[in-house]
This record gives sequence, structure tokens and C-alpha cells, in this order.
Amino acid sequence: MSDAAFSKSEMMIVAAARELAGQRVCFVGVGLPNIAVNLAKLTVTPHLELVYESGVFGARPARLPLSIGDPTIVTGATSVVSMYELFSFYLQGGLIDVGFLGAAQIDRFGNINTTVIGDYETPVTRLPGSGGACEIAINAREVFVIMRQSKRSFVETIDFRTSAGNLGGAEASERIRREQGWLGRGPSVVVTDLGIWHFDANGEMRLDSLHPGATLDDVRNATGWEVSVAPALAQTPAPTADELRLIREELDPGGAYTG
Amino acid sequence: MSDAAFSKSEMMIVAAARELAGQRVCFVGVGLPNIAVNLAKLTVTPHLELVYESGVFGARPARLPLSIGDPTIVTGATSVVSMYELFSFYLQGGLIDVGFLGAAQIDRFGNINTTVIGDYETPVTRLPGSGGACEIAINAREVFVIMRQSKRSFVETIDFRTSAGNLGGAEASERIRREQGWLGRGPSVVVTDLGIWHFDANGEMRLDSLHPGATLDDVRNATGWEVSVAPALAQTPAPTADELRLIREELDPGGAYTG
Amino acid sequence: MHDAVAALVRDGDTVAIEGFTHLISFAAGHEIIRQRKRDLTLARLTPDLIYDQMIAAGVARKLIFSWLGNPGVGGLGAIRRRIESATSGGAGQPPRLEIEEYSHFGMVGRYTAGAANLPFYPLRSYFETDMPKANPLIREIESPYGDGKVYAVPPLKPDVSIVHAQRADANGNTQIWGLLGCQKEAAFAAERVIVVVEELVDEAVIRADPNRTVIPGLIVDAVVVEPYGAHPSYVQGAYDRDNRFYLDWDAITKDEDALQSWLNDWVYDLDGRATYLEKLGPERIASLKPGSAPSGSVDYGRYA
Amino acid sequence: MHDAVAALVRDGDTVAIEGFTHLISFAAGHEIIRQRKRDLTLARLTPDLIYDQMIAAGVARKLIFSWLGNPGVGGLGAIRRRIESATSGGAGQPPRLEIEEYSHFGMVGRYTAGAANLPFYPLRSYFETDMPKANPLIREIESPYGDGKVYAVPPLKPDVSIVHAQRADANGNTQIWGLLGCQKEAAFAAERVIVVVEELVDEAVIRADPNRTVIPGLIVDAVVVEPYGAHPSYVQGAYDRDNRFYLDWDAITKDEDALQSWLNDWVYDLDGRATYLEKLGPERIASLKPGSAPSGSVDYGRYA
Repeated sequence: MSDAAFSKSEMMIVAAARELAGQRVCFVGVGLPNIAVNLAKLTVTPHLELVYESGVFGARPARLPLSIGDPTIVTGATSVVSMYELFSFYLQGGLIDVGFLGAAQIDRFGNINTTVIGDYETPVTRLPGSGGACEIAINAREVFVIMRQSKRSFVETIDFRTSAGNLGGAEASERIRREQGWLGRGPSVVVTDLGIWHFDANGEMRLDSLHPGATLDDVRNATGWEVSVAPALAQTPAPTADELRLIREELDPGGAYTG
Repeated sequence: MSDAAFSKSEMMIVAAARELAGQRVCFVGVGLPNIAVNLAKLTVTPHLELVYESGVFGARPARLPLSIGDPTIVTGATSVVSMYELFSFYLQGGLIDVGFLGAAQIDRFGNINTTVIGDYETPVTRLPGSGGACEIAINAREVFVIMRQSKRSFVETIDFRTSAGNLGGAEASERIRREQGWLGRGPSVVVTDLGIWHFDANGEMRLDSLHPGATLDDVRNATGWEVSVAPALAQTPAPTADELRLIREELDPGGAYTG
Repeated sequence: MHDAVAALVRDGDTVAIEGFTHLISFAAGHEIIRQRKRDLTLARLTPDLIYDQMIAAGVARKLIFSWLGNPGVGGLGAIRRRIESATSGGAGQPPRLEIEEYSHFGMVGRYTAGAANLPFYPLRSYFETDMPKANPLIREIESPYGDGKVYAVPPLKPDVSIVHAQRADANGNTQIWGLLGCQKEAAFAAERVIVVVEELVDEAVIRADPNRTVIPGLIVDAVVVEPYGAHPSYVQGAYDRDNRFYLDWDAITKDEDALQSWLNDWVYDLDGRATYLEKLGPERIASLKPGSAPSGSVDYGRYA
Repeated sequence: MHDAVAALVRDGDTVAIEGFTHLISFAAGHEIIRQRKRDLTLARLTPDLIYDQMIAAGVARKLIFSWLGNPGVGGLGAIRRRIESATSGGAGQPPRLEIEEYSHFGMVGRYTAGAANLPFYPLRSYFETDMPKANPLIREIESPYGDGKVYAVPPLKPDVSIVHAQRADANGNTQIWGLLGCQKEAAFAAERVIVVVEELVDEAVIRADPNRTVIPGLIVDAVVVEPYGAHPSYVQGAYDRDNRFYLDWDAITKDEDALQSWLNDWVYDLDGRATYLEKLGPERIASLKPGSAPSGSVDYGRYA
């Protein structure tokens, strides 16, 4: 692959990394978020502090971590604590600005399913479940979602609500979050392999930017509801040579996530 | 003072230490209990494990600790943990066999006051308060009390109940402890400068042993209720030369607590 | 290991082999398989490969967990086949695995309540999700200060908790560095505790750094010395995760026959860790050795 | 220290100077006295000599605590005079100090709830005692699992928590060894955090042993380097408790005039710790130096 060309996954990661500009403390999930966050730290937000649910704050990984529990995020970290302390004092205590989530299914309001496809008791497909996602969605100040989109993942109705998004809409979401004292304002951006979505006044996903090479039809064919498009739909700037170099040479040389 | 003679405090400490025979894990308070527990470890129960509320398990003090937070109980200890962990997992978790308490006032049922003399809002004398005592009384499997007795400390009615003993009597105490799921069975012995008291079937203090030199009249004049005496009242064996040597040469050379 | 598992793990027990990606006692899991324990309830935040193997071997009746997967790689086939409708619960199919599901913090809270003898642990999770519907043990609780509700999870008190660690003394005083997961809470919550260590050290080594002690011997029933007992997971400072194994597992776990023959070759046909390591080979093991990164020493001071 | 206290401690604040006999920041307490802060609510498990001094100097309106005394020695006269009926609340007497009283575990639970953003912390204390009557904030709570009640304490979120430690880096990443008390919980619970250290170290020293870090720089607003800033309390490995001072205090605190002249000589007339140490004298300081007891080093491993 020449530097000029880039994969959809690379575009998705670059777009997600750019969205992190100006953020301070990020709760890192495994896989795509991990690469996006590390790319952001090398480009748009060098002072970003990484918190891993495994109990690590201020990680200085010497290689791309293979998992969120990789020993390379421990050696040289600022602090390594028990999971009790990480979830109690860092996440529930309100120190996390951005939580990064993936999803198997998402609805137009940003509610997420990572538990089952089909019925809970007798599922067609058993997914990993919440892990820390349901508490990240409630306690992180805002939530970023990164996922590939299709009619199977962007659905009218999710089969199971693992993590709360804007619930039934912005009004209900804001009222419930205020009444129940949630620290989280909810999802603020969804970055996919086709574009960048933010949430409108009703708390519904709105396509704000199309990735190079992707068309509105591609998006509509990969979305299970009537797509809402921003009046001034932008085109996502292509990855720079520098961004691609960092991904290919430093963050994911094997192309495990971006090939 | 010759080896033959001994002070009332020395007798009290020796008697308390002997009562610890066969115990495994002891929650140590400062002052007299600290000396009694360390004497027991050197004599009747060498395998006794000491737990200090300051967060120390398996202490190996190189000198008599000046307080329960003395650095000498930290260096060389088996484990030093936060107070959250000490109170949650060791005490409330049920690992403590014996809790050692002192008292400003005690009633015949072993209920203890270490908070105020007089009215709580406008006290004549303000005492230290609970510290960890009220939770030790509930969560330690049994409680030892060590205190000097007088009509002012052994009272018909305590001014404030800081730590629960046998409440209104054995029946009520056993029912409430069972219903509320307390781990502690309550007070089992009170060692004073005059004798050794245990608790009878009604949960009332009964004088089981008189210290050498003390008379029943001494005890009656130092007790604020009708004294119950064991049918076979024993005489506490005097401190041995070895016990006195350990106290005077190793545990309290300055005579701070035993002079 | 044989004796510890034989004496302390009983059919029908609730067993927790904890360790978040770090310090997972595969050696204990394999011994439980070899001894053909049955009807176990397996508790663990991340079932990981070890529970996939144990459940494939038929030791378990029920699983209590919060995240089901092969971290950074893929799925756990044996467990999924025991849960999904196409492969379990039907005629001629194995019975569906009973599951009890929480979030990570919920599981940590359950161990914490168990360790602290609390009737529940409160947390700000589960609001507006389907999780309390899926698991009725996740319940609402009102604040006694009139400022709303949070959720509660019940205490989890395993019959046996098994923890792998870098080192312990003969009394079971155990020290861990690197990721701490929730091993401390799982150990204090348990009726019986087995500690498996890379190295048995003199009591003086433990006492030289008491703040490093995670589990006191007071609650430990057996100390087993089993170098590389956490392979293919890792031990901070001693060896790296054998990621090749985690990648290879993805193919094995998708095929029940391949999985069963793997169990024969790597568990049933071996008598313990020593032969497992022989079979693995010295080169493979050597390839996992990290460089050195010393913590440095602090001074506790001598107060005599 | 002057600037940190001036910028971060405000009249009317709730201030927690924590440290259980170990690492008590007398330096910060004295600076608060010198700057004549007023109407503070002082929170601390064991008010100790430092709060006796601060309350004698008139900085406080209210005290939140669990054990009131001079550990191993005697009482705290200034505080007692502000509570007991013969010396407070009457005509021509100082107003009675407002008090809010818990047990040790209750105070730890309050900081924990504050740090974890919980509306309450549950614990098995207070049953059948007069403490809930004396403090109506100690409330019963029913288990949602039908197995009875426990007690709850409300979160405590100080405006400022002040912690003394052995070392920190310039970003405030702080490491402590020896008794840990509840400094971590008090720091995470606070709106603002001041860390006072014996030694400022390079970030690399902290990063070499991440499990030793108790407070992350993320929550720290000021790092003050103040060697011997915990005297007359102690710092594990650096200096011993100056017990002579604790013994001397027993006489001073019983006599209001003696106490006020002590405050003049040792606080108001000095401009900071440096002059305090000069006045104390090098021999006194040298006499507190312990022998050496190294922790030894562990290896985290280099994973590149």
C-alpha cells in the first residue's frame, strides 16, 4: 500500500485521534481505541493522560500494547493500582474526561449493545458483555464511540442495552442524568469507517463528515435508520503522511487492526 | 522494687497476658493492652499475631511501641495496609479473634463508655471517643477489657454507650447479635488492678479471681454495683520472676505504664 | 499443586481463579481439569482462555463474569457454544451453561463486599441498562440521605480463590507487583485460598517491604511453588504474555474436536507443569524473558 | 508553603490534614495559623497535637473526628476546653466548638464515599451504641437482599486535603511507605490537594516503582518541599517521632497561657519551617535519625 492510499480502518483511527484534540484524561479500551488514543498522543494532544481499566495511570508503553493488561503499560507508568481503586476513585470519582467505547450494535441515540445478538436467555450470538463499558458510559464526562458501520451494527433497535447513550432522546437523557446524578453527559461522537457522527439537539446521530471515498449512499446502505445529514456536510481530511507513518511504523506495524 | 514485690499494674498486665493463652489473632490497643499482648507473645502464646488499627499485621517491634502508630511496628512487619483495608478486611471481615479495649466507664454487662462523662452536648469531661472501639466490640470474635477499677469507672449506669457489651443481659445480647449478624460474641473477660472478672450466664460480670493483696472489700469499694462473686473464688497467682523481668527489662523499662 | 487442588477444591465449589490478564493460574486450572472436578461455579471478571479450557473439559455448571473474550484476539468458542442457542440446550446438545453476569466494577464490588462482610456493595453503574433485567441480583438501593438511588451487588464469597504471584514466604505472605486486579479482594472473600508463586522466598524478604504484601499468610491455606505456572499469561518482571498462544487459541477454540485433542495433548496426557514446560520447550520459554527494570529500593528505617 | 496555603486554603473551608500518627503536616498547620485563616471545619480521624494547636489559635469553627487525644500520652487541652461545660459556651467563655463525631472506620468510610462519588458508605459499626443519637448523620440502611440492616455514613469531600509524604515528582505524583492511614481516600475526596514532601524526585524515580504511588499528580494542586515538615510526628525511614515533644505538650496544653506563648514562640514569631528547625537545633533533629532498613528492589521487566 503506497503512502497516498490508506485503508478505511486507518481513516477511522486518524479521524478518532483528531477528535481527541484538547482532551486531558482518556479511559482507553483495547484494539482500535488503543491505537487512536496513542496516535492522538503523538499528534494532536501530546499531554493526554491514559487510564487503563486494568489499573494503570500515566502509561508509557514501549510497544503497542497487545491488550489493556499488557506488561508494557505497567513498566514506567506513573501509578498502578487495584481495579477497585481504578473504578472507584478514577472513573466513578469523576476524573475521566473521555471514555472510548466500541460496539456491536448502536442505535440512533448512541445506546450501545455489546452483550448479545438475539434473546438474552438463548442468544444467536453471545458477545463479550459490559466489562467496564456500562460504568464508563455513566461516569466518564463524555463518550467516544469507534466502530465499523453496517446495517447489522447501526440498527433501529438494539437487542440489549449494555451501555446507556442518549436513551430515548436528549430531553429524557438530560433529565435522567441530572436526576440520578450521573457525571457523564453521554456520547459526543461516533467515528466509523465511513464518516464522523455527532449528536443533534434531539440527541440523535447526525452525519457531519464523510471520509474520502465514501458516499452518502454508502452511509445510507450501512445505516439501519433514516440518516440525518448535516446541512454543511464536510469531507474528512485524508490521513497525512505523518499520521500514516506513525500508524504503520510505530503503532500497528503488523497491521493487526488497520490492515 | 525487688523481684518479690510487684505493682498492681504489673499484676493486671500479667493476668491479662495469661488470659490470652490459646488465642491466635489479637487487635492491639495502645498502652496497657500493648504491653499485655507483647508479654503474652513472650510467654503463654508465642504464635499470637498482632494486628494494629494503624494498618499493621505481623508486627515485629524492635522496642516497645510508643503508640499504635510507632514506626517500629512497621519496619519488619509482615504487611502494612491502608486503614480502609485493615478495618474492612481484617476486622469487619472477621479475622480478629480478640479485641483488647480499655474503658473510662463500664457497667455490669460490660458495656463501655470512652466518650464523655456527663451530658454529650455539654460534658463535664470530654474523653477520646470511639476510635475503633465501637467496631472492635461488634466485629472481634471476643473482647478483653483491661482497666483500673473504682466506683467512678465501675458504674451502675454508664453516661454514654460507646461500645456494646452484653447490652441489657446475655439473652438480649445473644438475640440481637444473632439477628443483626454480628461476628462478635461480646466481652469475655475484664482484668483490673484488683482481680479477674468473667461473665455469667446472664451476661453479668462475676469476680472469678482476686489478685494477691486485694480483698473482697477492696473490690466492693471499687465497684458501683452489688458485686457477684464466684462460689469458688480463686486467687490470681502472683507474677513470676520471669514475667516481672520481661516487663521491667524489655517491655516497659521506663515504668511508664507499670510504675 | 496436585495435593493442594485435591485437598482444597471440591465438586460443587465456587472457584475464583483471579488475575486481570496478569498472573492467571493456568497451572491450577489444568490440575482441576486433570482431577476431573465437577459442577463447579467458576467466577472471574474475564473468563479468558483458562475458563474456556475448563468449561470445555466439563468441570463447570455455572459461570459468573463481566467480560467474555480472548483479550485483543477474539472469542472463547467453548463457552459460546455452551451459551448460544444453536449449540446448547437442545436435543442431543450439551446443557446451556448457567451464567450470572455483571460489569467489571460490579464483580470487583462483589468480591469487596465478600471480603468486608458487607451484605451488599453500592455503585453508580447499571442505570438505564438491561443488565438488572438480565440479572435480578443487581438491585436498586436508596441513599439514606435523600439524594437518590444507586445500584447494589451482593457479596461473592468463593469457596476457593486461587492467586498466582511473584513470591511468597512459607507462611503464605504474598507479594505482587504490576497489575493487582482484584486478587486481594477475591482472596479475603474466600473460604479457602491457594497461592501459587514463581518463587518461595525467606520471610525476611517479605518483611523488608511490608507495603508490597498483598495477601497475608493468615488467610492462605496452601502455597504452591510453580515457576511459569501462569503461562500463557504473564508475570510482571519474570515473563511476557505468550501472545502466539493466544492467537493460536482462536483457531483451536472454534473447533470442538481440535479443542478436545488440545486438552489431551496439553493437560490430560501431562502430569503437571514440569512436563508442560518440557513440551513447550526451552526456546519458547526463553523468548518470553523481558529485560530488566528495577524498582529501586526505599528505606523503612531501623527504629530500635 | 506560604503561597500554597495562601492560594488554596480559604476562610470557611473544610480542611483535612490526614496521616495516622505518621506523616502529619505540622508545617501546613502552622502556616494556616500564621495566615490567620478563620471559620475552618477541621476533619481528621485523630485531631492530635496539630489540631489542638490550630484550634487554640482560633482557626476553626468545627471539628469532625473519631479519636481525640495525644496518642500514648494524654489529652488535648485546648480542644477539651472548647468542648467541656466548665470552660466553653458560658458567659465570657469561648463558644463551644461544634463537633461531628464518628468511629475510625466511619471516618475512613466517609472519605471513601467522597473519593468514589458514592452517596453513602455502608459499614457494620454503631449497632446498639449511643453514637447515632449523638450524630444523626449516622443512619441505618436496609440490605436490598433482605438480610438485615447495616449503618451508613455520608461522603466527606474536603475543600482541601493536605498530605505529607516521603517523595513526589514535580507533577505531584506522590509515593508513601509505612503507615498509609487514609491519605489516599482523603486526597481523592478533596476539591484541592496540597502535597508536602521531604524530597522532590525526578519523574523517573516514581515511574520505576508505579505500585508505590499513592496519590497521582492528576489530583494535586500544589507540591511543597518541606524537609522535616512533619515534625514532631515522623516520616518512615527519614526521622522518628519526637516523643519528647508529645510528652512536653501534655503540660503546655493544660495551661491556656503556656499554650498561647508556645504559639507565639514556635509559630507566629517564625516565618516558616526553616526557622522552626533552626530554633529546634541540629542536635535535636539528629537524635531522631533512624538506622537503615532497605526494602530491597523488585524487577518490573522491560517490555519493548
